[in-house]
Amino acid sequence: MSAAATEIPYDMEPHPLTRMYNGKFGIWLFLASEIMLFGALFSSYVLLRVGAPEGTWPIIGAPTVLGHEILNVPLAALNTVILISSSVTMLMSWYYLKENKFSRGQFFLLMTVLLSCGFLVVKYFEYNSKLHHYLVEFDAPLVVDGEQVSYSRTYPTAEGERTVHYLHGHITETVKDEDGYVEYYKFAADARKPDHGHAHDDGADHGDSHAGAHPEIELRPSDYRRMSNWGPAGSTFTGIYFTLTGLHGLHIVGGVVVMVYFLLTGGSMWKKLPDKYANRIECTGLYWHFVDLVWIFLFPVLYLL
Amino acid sequence: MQLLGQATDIAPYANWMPPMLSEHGGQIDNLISVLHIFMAILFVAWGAFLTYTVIRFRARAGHKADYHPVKGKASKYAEIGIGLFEVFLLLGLSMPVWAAYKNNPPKADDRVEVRAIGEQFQWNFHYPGPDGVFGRTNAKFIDAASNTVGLDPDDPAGKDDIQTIGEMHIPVGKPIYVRVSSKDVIHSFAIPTMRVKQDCIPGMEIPIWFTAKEDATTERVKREMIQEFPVADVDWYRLRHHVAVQDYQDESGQVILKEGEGIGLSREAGEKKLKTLRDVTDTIKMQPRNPLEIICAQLCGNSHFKMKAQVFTYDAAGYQEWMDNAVPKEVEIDFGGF
Amino acid sequence: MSDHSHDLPFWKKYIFSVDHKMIGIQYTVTALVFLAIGFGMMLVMRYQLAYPNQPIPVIGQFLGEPIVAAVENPDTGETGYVLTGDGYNSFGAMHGTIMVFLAIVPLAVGGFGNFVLPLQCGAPDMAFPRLNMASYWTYLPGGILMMFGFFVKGGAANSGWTSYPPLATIATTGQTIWLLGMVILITSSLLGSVNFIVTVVQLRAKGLSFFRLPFFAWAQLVTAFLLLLAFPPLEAAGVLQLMDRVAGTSFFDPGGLIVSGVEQNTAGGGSPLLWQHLFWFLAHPEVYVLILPGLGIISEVIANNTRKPLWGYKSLVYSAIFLGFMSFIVWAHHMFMTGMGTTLSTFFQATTMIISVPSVIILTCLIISLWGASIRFTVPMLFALAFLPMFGIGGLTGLPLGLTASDIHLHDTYYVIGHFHYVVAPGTIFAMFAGIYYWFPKATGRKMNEWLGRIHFAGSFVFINAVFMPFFFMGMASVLRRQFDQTETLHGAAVQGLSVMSTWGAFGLAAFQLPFVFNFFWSIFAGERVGANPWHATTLEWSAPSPPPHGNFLSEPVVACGPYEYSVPGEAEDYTMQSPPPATA
Amino acid sequence: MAANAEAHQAELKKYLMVFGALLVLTAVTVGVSYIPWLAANHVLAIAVALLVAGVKGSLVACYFMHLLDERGMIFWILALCVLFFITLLLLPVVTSSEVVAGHADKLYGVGK
Ligand code: HEA
Ligand code: HEA
Ligand code: CUA
Ligand SMILES: [Cu+2]
Repeated sequence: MSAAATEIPYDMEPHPLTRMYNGKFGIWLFLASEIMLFGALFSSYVLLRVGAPEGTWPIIGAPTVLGHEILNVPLAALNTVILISSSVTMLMSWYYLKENKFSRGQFFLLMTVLLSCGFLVVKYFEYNSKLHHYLVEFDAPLVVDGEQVSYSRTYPTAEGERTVHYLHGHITETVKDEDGYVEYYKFAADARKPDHGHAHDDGADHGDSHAGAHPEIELRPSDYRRMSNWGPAGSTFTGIYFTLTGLHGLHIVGGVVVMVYFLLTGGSMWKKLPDKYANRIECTGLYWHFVDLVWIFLFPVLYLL
Repeated sequence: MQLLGQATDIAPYANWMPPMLSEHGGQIDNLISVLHIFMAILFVAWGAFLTYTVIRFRARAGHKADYHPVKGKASKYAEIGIGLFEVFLLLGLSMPVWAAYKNNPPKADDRVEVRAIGEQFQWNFHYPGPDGVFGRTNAKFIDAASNTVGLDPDDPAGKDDIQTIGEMHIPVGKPIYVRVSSKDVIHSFAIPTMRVKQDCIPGMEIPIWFTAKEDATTERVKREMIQEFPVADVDWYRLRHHVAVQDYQDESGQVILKEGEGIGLSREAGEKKLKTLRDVTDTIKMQPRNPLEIICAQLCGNSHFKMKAQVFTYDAAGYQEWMDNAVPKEVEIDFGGF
Repeated sequence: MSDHSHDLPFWKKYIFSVDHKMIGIQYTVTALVFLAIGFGMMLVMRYQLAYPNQPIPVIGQFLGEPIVAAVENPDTGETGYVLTGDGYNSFGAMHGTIMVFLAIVPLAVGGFGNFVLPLQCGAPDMAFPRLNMASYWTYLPGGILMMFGFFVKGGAANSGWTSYPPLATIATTGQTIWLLGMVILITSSLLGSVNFIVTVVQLRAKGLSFFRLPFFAWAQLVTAFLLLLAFPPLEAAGVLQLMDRVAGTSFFDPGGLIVSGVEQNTAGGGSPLLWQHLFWFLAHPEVYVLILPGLGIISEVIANNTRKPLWGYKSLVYSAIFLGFMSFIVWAHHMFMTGMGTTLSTFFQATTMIISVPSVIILTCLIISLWGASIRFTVPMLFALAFLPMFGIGGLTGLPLGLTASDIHLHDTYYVIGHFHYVVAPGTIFAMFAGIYYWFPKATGRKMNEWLGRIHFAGSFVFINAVFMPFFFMGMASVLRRQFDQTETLHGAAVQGLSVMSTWGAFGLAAFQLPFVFNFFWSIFAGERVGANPWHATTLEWSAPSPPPHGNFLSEPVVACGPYEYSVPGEAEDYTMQSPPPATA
Repeated sequence: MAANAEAHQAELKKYLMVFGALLVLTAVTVGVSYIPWLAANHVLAIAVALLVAGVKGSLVACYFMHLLDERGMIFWILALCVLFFITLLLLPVVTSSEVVAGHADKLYGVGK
């Protein structure tokens, strides 16, 4: 029985037609499908944005109350840098493995893992602050002690103009009645002015520093039309933001799991089949660069536009 | 282009299709007929060829397969022929019919406007009333019994607006402009006899239009659709949407089925009635309760199959009469403050 | 690596196997079980359709809430169980989903693709055997999860296999299970398709150039590309709908919906049509995923049983590629009635007509292949011959649906149901049967019983037409699909008789599957033993022993000729194998 | 092997240069979004942001993922993929263009 018949060809050396070994060709095909996955989501993003009712989507320069100005641009920029760096360390890892320097390769792999964990930590803080930030919509202006605390915006709609009244802030305390229903919220409103100009000059997400600019307001469920945090359900924008970044985050987590696996088991494989190990790192790297690439588009699309 | 003449008229189920009562529907039926003739020819030709080859080239002693492919351009010509015919179908029939129908909404001053609003599981209709202006609507005024479209009581334009549930009243011979929408999920507004179908997408109001044929008043259509059913072997469900056009009585003179009465909408009642009828007569003459049904063509929940409504078509005078009776009387609306 | 398949413990050999043949068989058997389940659901539904609101005999009592409701017969006092509207919708949605995603695709791609493809390429296994195993082991839990929907409150998904929101968004928990199941199944398909493409492209034996590949391999290659590139958008859509249901977003919800009089408190701003676009962007290519492997099988069987080369092999290949490509730009023909304007509808009906051309070419090539042949009427060939006109009917009736004007009348009626069942049931299912009868000897070393097979064929052929032919007439009479009880409308009641006929056809069809099921299991143990190449076929899989050992081939195959060299003049035998097996085998 | 080592050194240098370019471009994207007049011009802002992202993405694909060196089949597969990707991006156009075709408008005013 010839051994050649049972061994899978082009497992290590490239096929003349594609100039890739099986694994690399496979990972590229997988990335093609990922392009379609994120493509569909980007497309949905565009569609939702184009079709968004007037005033429910951020428009640069306009004094909007929802949208990108609620996202933290400096943090995201930091994350961009982190992710790009991790792409480079990933590349280095492969580079040194090819140079036959195993421990250096593993070192850079470890760096990649650490950077990606850094990315996830930053993301955690970002998500967390969104979930504690609230937007309240009223049918009429909210007046407390003779001073109007809500601010309004008027949008043209198909049926004429429509004015919406808003308030941003944090719930500091939830008071419930005996039956467990919410009686009222203590609400610390942000000192956001309706015409505060460009989106980023107040450092976006530092809501806490503004808290207390107004006295705490008591909000009863009957007072407002809709109250929602900036979580996915808050608006279509936060919804797509969480979906896109969440899915991207899952990709990061998946990548980290694989890299940790290689960190732990790489040694034994390296001893047996060093080339194969380098190939695996190359494939992981291709995936990782793709994840980086997706973020490169996500960042401006979600945070800056 | 009228290739084959009208495929169907009021005659029920010619070509299997329901009666065709709208101006534009003839062209649709026409296209369907042409297509099916084309398909039948193709299928029969191919089928005959297939059968012939299979018999002629069956394996048998002394017969061997020929390694060489058949030469000849017949298949190429056939394929090109099919292609050309498809081009003809597309450019010659389908596109013009669609474009003629969809690109020419009736002029605003010469149409009857209705809003049709789907809801699980009923059709709500909203007419602008004599003033021709739809009143403002808002979800917060919706009331399941008296105000299903959510008319704003403060809007004077809505004062004379007519609302109906499950009934659409239209004049014949005049373009009807229906603005379809939905309150909850996707429905589909379909009137088979008018060859009209349009999905109702929540969040959008989509217009469609059609004109009922001059002679397609409900009364006439019903009359044309009178059918004689053999009671011995007709099933209950064939009759459930029909009413008798004359009295049927047994020997003692007791009326078993009155004119205008149906055999019952439930299986039990229907089958019982049929049994008694069998003793009295061999056939019964019936006409549809209402031939012009609006049905919901998009899955919308567990009662999707029952989500239907009736269209009533009138001549001009009849329509006016309906309208006069339907306009809400002033006293009925409390404008509190006016 | 040496051949150590005999030392493998049971669970490694039969359960967590990495051998493509074992995985192929696992897929086949699992998919057949799902096929039977999907058919069983439809039998219950068909009973309700023929006899509305009558208690379901025998199995009604086992279905349970909310699928059935207990009713008492006033005359006899007996309790009967009738299908409920929700139960009907659950069964309908799950029938569609199971048939498409759990039965036919796994059978056609997972089963036949896995078993046959590496053999036909002369490869020892798939390119990534462990990924292959992972693909099966995501498919099975995905399928089980999907079925688990029946046990949650409110029953399984009941918004149609298309799951249009907002109906799907406001549906019961079963819909969430459906979405999770879909995401898992899609992942499984993606793993599979990557594997298939790499295998065909990189693992072909020496001398096996692309144009020496059997058409089946081509069909699988195109299919794999469709899966690879069309499935992700549905995955994206599934994620978005999951978010809508679980996280309260409103991607498919325009806002201001009033469900049962209660205003929904969502942010709004979404688009219900977005889902439809994403869904059909997948689902149109998906229908070619259903048919292409079938066409591949049919071509193999026809070439083998006509004893002559396929006519127009290259046109077949080019047509399949073109079909695959075009299938990405016709999706909106499922949405003509959503309010589309003239420009768009013109575009999509034109592409729809264009896409029918390659299908016509494929069918023409296959029919002309019969000319000058010496046709053996084996069981696989009977199914293959029946496939041709049946697919013809299904395909031709696609044309009135593809033209917008006629679609106004036919959309969402039983005409559509008739159209696609003719392509998938007497089409694809017949192709699957042909494939099972054809490759059974390769998998087991034994042949299935010929006479039982003929009975199975004859009964299925007659009854499957009895099931589906009435649908065209019902559709013309405007009987809508997804109707719990068609007699509720005037036009439906008028043609209820056809529905009864269809139901009895379905029961007849079910009865005639019994010889097949018996034959299948009986032949595994007691079928006639046959050699490596019982059909005197030419392609590479017949050069391996039956069943092929671990690693497939006894010596590395080297290919010297095209795939269908039958009746070559001057040869001793009427078939010339691509790579004759070693003389000692 | 000296030449080889040199080539490798050059490769490393190339990666680091691309890294630098990516950092600079990130700074550009963020910086540009703070320019008021540009920010006020919505279309231009989108164009600039996508252009920069496109350049960055190409850098990653071409150099990190070595797409420039891949002239094999995968190149064509990706081309196909990009074609379908573009089709996908046309979805919004397809959805919004005609369905509403000028005559249709919203059922209820936004936010009731
Ligand atoms: C395997 C599956 C499959 C295949 C191959 C096809 C093939 C085609 N389909 Fe079908 N289709 C479906 C599965 C399939 N479809 C499904 C599942 C649905 C419904 C989904 C849902 O709503 O739930 C659907 C719905 C559907 C619609 C939407 C209808 C509606 O909802 O209103 C349309 C409209 O254009 C359409 C068109 C076509 C066309 C033009 C083809 C063409 O490709 C067909 C081309 C083939 C031919 C033209 C045949 C050539 C014939 C001959 C040459 C004669 C041969 C004769 C003998 C041998 C005797 N299909
Ligand atoms: C591939 C897809 C596929 C297949 C094969 C089938 C097969 C069948 N379908 Fe299906 N059907 C759909 C896909 C499919 N269907 C879809 C997508 C819908 C739309 C759902 C929706 O509206 O959302 C639908 C809807 C649908 C309806 C309309 C319901 C409605 O609108 O309310 C009907 C009605 O009769 C029907 C009937 C049948 C029948 C009788 C079969 C028969 O042909 C089945 C025949 C089956 C066999 C012949 C199997 C035999 C094999 C075995 C028994 C296996 C043996 C087992 C072992 C050896 C282990 N189907
Ligand atoms: Cu409404 Cu179906
Ligand atoms: Cu389609």
